[in-house]
Amino acid sequence: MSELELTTDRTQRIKDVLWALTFAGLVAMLLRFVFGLGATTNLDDRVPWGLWKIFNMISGAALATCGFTVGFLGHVLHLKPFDRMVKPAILVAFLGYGASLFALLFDIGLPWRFWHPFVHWNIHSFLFEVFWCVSCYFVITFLELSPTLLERLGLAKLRGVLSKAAGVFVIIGITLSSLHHTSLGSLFLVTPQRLHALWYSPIISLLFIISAIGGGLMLLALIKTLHSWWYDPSRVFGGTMVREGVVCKTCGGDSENGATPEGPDLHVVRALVTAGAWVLSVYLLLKIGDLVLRPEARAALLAGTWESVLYVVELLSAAILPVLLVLIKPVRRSPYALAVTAGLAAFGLALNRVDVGIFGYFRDAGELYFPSAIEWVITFGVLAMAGLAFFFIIENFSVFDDRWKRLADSELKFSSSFDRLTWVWNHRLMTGLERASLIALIVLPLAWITLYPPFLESTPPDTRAPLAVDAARDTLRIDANRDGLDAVFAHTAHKQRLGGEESCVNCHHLSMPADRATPCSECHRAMEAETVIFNHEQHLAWVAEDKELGGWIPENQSCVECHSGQARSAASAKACMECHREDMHAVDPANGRLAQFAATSYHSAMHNTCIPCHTENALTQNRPELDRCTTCHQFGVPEGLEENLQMRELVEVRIRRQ
Amino acid sequence: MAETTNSGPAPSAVIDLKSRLPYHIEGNGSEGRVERFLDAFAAVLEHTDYKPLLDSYCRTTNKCNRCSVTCPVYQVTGDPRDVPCYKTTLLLSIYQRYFTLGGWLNARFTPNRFELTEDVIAEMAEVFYRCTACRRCTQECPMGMDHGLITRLGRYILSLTGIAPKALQVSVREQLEGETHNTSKVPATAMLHTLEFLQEEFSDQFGIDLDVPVDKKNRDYVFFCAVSDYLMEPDTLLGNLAVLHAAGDWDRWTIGTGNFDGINYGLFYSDWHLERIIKQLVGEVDRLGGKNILIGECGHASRSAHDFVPVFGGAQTRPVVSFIEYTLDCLRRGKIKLNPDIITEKVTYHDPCNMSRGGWIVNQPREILKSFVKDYVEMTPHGRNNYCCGGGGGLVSIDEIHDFRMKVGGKTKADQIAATGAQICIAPCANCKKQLKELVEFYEIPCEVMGLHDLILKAIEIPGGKSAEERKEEAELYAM
Amino acid sequence: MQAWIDFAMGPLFAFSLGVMALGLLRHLVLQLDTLFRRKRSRLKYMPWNKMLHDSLEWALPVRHLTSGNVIFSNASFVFHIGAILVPLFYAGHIVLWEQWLGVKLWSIGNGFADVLTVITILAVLVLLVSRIAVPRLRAISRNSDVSLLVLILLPFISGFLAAHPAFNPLPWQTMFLIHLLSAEALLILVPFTKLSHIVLIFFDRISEIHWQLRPGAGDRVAETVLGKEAKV
Amino acid sequence: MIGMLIDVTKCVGCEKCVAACVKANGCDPAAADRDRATSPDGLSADRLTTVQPIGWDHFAKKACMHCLEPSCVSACLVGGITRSENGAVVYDPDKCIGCRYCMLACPFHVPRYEWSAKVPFMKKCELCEERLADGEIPACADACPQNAIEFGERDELLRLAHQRIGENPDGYIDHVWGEHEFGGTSVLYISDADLAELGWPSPDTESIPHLVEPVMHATPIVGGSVLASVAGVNWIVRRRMQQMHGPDASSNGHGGGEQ
Repeated sequence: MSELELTTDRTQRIKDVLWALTFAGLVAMLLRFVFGLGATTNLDDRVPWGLWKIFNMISGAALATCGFTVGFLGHVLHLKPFDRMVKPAILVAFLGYGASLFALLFDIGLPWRFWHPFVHWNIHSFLFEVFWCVSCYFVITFLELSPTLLERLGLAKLRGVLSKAAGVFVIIGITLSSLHHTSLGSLFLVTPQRLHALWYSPIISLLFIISAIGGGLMLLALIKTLHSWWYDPSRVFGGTMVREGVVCKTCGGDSENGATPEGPDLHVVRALVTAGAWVLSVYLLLKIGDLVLRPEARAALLAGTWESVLYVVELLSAAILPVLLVLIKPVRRSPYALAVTAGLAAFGLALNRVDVGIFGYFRDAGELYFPSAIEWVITFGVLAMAGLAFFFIIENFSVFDDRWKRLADSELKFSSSFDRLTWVWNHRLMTGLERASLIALIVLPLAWITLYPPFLESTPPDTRAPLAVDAARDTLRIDANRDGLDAVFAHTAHKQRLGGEESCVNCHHLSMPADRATPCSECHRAMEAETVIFNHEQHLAWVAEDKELGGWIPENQSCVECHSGQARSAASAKACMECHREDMHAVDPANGRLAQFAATSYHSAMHNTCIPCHTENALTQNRPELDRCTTCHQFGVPEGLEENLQMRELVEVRIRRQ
Repeated sequence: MAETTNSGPAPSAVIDLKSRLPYHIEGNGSEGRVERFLDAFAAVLEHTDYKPLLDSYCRTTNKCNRCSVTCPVYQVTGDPRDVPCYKTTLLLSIYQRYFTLGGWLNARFTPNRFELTEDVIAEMAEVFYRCTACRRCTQECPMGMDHGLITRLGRYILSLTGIAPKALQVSVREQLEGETHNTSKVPATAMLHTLEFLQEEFSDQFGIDLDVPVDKKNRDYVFFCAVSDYLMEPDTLLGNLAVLHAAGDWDRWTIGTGNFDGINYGLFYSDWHLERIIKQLVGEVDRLGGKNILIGECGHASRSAHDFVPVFGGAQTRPVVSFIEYTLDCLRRGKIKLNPDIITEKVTYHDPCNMSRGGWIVNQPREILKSFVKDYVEMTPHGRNNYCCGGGGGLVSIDEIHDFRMKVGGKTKADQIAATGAQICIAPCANCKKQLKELVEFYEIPCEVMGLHDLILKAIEIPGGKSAEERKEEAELYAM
Repeated sequence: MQAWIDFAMGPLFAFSLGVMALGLLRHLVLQLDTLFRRKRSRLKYMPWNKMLHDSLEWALPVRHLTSGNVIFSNASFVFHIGAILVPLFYAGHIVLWEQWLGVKLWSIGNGFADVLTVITILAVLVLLVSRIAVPRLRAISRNSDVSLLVLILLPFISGFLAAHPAFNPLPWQTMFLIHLLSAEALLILVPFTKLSHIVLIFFDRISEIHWQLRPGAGDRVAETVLGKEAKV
Repeated sequence: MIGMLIDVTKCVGCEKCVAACVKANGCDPAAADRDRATSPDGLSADRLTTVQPIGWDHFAKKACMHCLEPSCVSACLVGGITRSENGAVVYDPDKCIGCRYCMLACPFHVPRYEWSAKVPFMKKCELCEERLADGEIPACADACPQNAIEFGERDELLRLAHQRIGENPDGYIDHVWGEHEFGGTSVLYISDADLAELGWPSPDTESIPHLVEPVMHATPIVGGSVLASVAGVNWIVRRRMQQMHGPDASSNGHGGGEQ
């Protein structure tokens, strides 16, 4: 199988996954704008910054630093293995920053005003400096990338000018990058009390830029290995990968003892990983220095909380392990080990950013923030789009290699390759529009029904029935929304004051059949939302039983009792009062028909019943405290006093004290 | 004629061709035939535009069996294998199993019901060559599926696998790679002799000496007819010459010696051959600088030229005129005179499928016939819904299936002709004439099959030549 | 049970409607892609009037209904009237289209809808029986043809019984749930089975386009299969 | 320089100030009720001030502290939050892009966001600007029945606070919250219960802009030096390459792709 066929199969499955994520991302993006931030994300007043800002933007930018680091090594210093990686590095930087900025559009509340910082300045703010540097650097990477793109799109003159100015772009790029990576770190300087002591250090800017440089190089090494794995394994994996289908066991190995020869590009990957490891060793020293100099950090580390565990894991994978691994000779020889080291370092760097941005604030926010489904889908949707753009550009422009040239002029002799297991023709089974549209057909509806917020609304927990303080039930404590701030209700006192037995109906206006004292929480089940109390299924049975209907299945006959016409809907149903004349009392006499389907929220049920009477009596019997909220709502009645009946007097004592 | 499925001869009586495949030549032996078939199918899907067609047909086959009602072959045999939809399903299920995602899923997850094997290919080879691709079933299909096209695609893939009728394969090889460049290996000199003989015959009958313009440059018409006409149908050619002479267009046409064969067997079973033959034909016209292509009396020659010269002709595309259209034009302009009281017998007209199915040549011949024939009768059904003579799609040149053509292919047409009771049956197509003559002989129907221009020859009045009356008496004298 | 009904009427219905709509849209896009990308240059050589004539002939298929297997054809014609009108214009469904698609359709009377449903059920039964009983149809029918007919029968019967609880042998909820689930299964299957002829039939009617072969294709195929110097 | 003095001993937690603030700012009272239970300290986009209980019988009103050197002002990248000349920290919705950095920067967790709105803005107490403009005192001070909230000049209020502590030493803790914390705030508290529970830091904590801005002002220097050094290195390397390989190597051609 020629090299071209061998590789096209590998990327097909990955592109399918990326297409699926992109379509799901598109649905999530639509829902984000239709329903706004509150309904679609788990962000709230305690956790203002979440997944998009911290993971996509900050760790995304940190991982995409290879643009300026390799630019410096390859373009300014002209070091041998790096100058070949300048173009791929710039592509990764461009796509990385592009994905980050695009994800930001969904995070900020007013995305159509993204350009405001260009016009309204605040030179004291780090975010202002980050905004300017990141946007300018994104433009610079585009300018650096455009010569590769223009190669195929004509405009040779413009291409000439741009490639001549490449040197200048690299230098400006390096300055802008070093600026914004430092200030990305110092963004978090502004929260001394809130960020966890482990991560809040005065040299956070320095830590950010050094770790970013190291992580960026590692990520580029990983991408180079993956590209070779997808498109041309022999370049990095050498002979180990493919020898007539037999995969040799020794991974790499020295060419002296007859093992398979090294891949020609392995030294590039090795150079990248080693350079990254050097930088990360500096980062490690800085981290240790930071621990030594700051006693509260050391205390927090030794406190053994889950933050310190996170800190150790992050330090291990970002700094300690990669540096140690690179020191071992066989690791530097084997492409697999290098890839694992690079992966580990990149993961460590991303984890560090997430630690600082999200986990560091958990203790201060007092709540655990976990991103909502739509946040995850948009995050990975944006990364998938960047991935698809990555595949498109490297397959159609000469970034890693001029594959597209070889593909175009080599009249690829069509080989009818059949998938051995199922004996199905998989060379061109489905490509392009046909394949992508099939993925869209399955993913779009699935994403819609799993992410559509109204479908996900969890029903609020039912309200709690009032607690009787004593056996005779003459004082009740009502804590419907279970927040501990309960209200005291003198049950018997009210009964006597409002006229004995007949007054019960004022509150128990709609009891269950054959029950005179149904508690309010029986129907007003939700604190804020209306509750549909009409139970259709039950009514089928009750009506059939009540009217002794005959027929095969009596329940089926009872439809006619309530619904007149054929189109059975709420509109064509009989009013409740027509059957429940004796055991129901219309609360608002204005419209005789009781609003029978839905009970108002518990909150408004209570307030509409008690407050009118209270405010009116407050005036007539000039007891001003009647219409005050604190008359019913006491805060945190001490536990001990709960059974003690003098509780009411204590409250009044306090008021009279002034 | 009610088209209920009549009780044709019991299927067993019909010749079971599966055991007799010898008329299919084998390119490179029979082993690995399944792989070669799938490779050929994959190559076709790769380089041509059949994939979208097969995709949509896979989905919309409704299996409502309406097409069997109108298929002349199924009418006779009643054999389920002859239902057009069954034939299409054979190829579609191969496509669905081996070339679609559904097939891939089936192969992995279900004990798949369909597997391509040797005898499936053998059955396809037999079934595809029992059908004349007359496309009568397409009009009956509610989904509008073109079974003729699928049959042709099936034959194309079989031919790539090495299975094609020997007769067709040999004649196409001669036409494309032989030195005579025509299907019957008629060298140019032999063609010129025939023309001399025709000139003598013409002067005997009319007393006018003609000189057939051969290889003349920049003429309006370049004449192509089925090369078998030169051998077997002199009267038709005489009729053509008579019309051309009478119309006074003698210096507006020519015959090319480089390639004078309009036959295109590629239309029946191979896109590749179809394209190369069309290119050869158009090349000849370009060589002679002709402005139009004039096709003689041949069904598939006129259709393949009319439909496919624009497709494959490229820059050399020329407008295609059928001789019948030309004759009607001359008649309407009064350039030729036809004596209405020469023909006394009852005449009927058979529509060759390739000309009439597309609605191209349906009313023209009828208008000509009605102008000089007193007793004209129509077959039912006729015109665009006509029945196939049974010899179409190249079957007529395969002699091994003569019995099949007689007992099955042509039986419905034979009943039709017998039903009209006509003495003369006009069939302006070389293949139809050969098939109908065999049919008439096989069923002893008292009817004479001839071309349209044979009749015109009898009735044409050429000023300065003998009148139609005199020629008629001479002919009767000569016949006694 | 009520929770199941709410789920079936909510997310599941949105999903199946989405799959059907997107599936048919995909077929449309792929066919148009073939017409206007691969075959754009050949469009002017198409015999449009002949194709239009054949298609219109099928709009009022008098000739086709009086010839061939008459019962099957007529049953199929009658079935299509009911199968298209009832689901779209029945009073109960109008609410659905309003809620999901925001479009207000005119609704047919309930009595008329009942009659139409019964006729459709009978027509489907005729189709089912003839597919099994008539040898000619039996030989050619695939399993999917028969099972699809059964699947189409389900929503019609369950819908009718749900609307008339008096005749309903099962409790109302169960019957309504059957109606919902079978209809949604049908919707999901539309793009993957022969039901996609809703969209594809228009493109099959113009399959003459596929006679416009691709110049030069023959040589490339021959070269691929038979090798560089392929001989006839 | 205006300010507000809140006397915790006087506050009875009747939340009339909250009702007045909701009315003055045109927020939705039902939403305010709902947020009272859901939001941890009672503040939300519809409830710009709240009453927090300390222990079971002490209450303290909480809203924006209007710091003298506000960290939200130095944090907002578009300058959407500014400190007006009379000392109130004011928010300009036309500039805001919704990045919510101010919510992170405020040490008192005060700024709130309209999460459920399609066009969301940041919401916080702005000392009733319109009321101040036409000469009235802020709504909450006006509505307090126990006049636990006094509004006036900050230094004059400071003097009053110290005087009250002096008059009744055992009734108050001898400390005015807000005098020095985070560089001083306009809203001052005197109380007989320790306010550390509500998140007040020790008095000597520095103001955040004071802590952070020097690092920010170092940016131009860092940028300039990096630019200069890299340009220098580039020039040196190019000159060295020129000597070694002759003129052609001078063009810093691209690294070029693989082949």
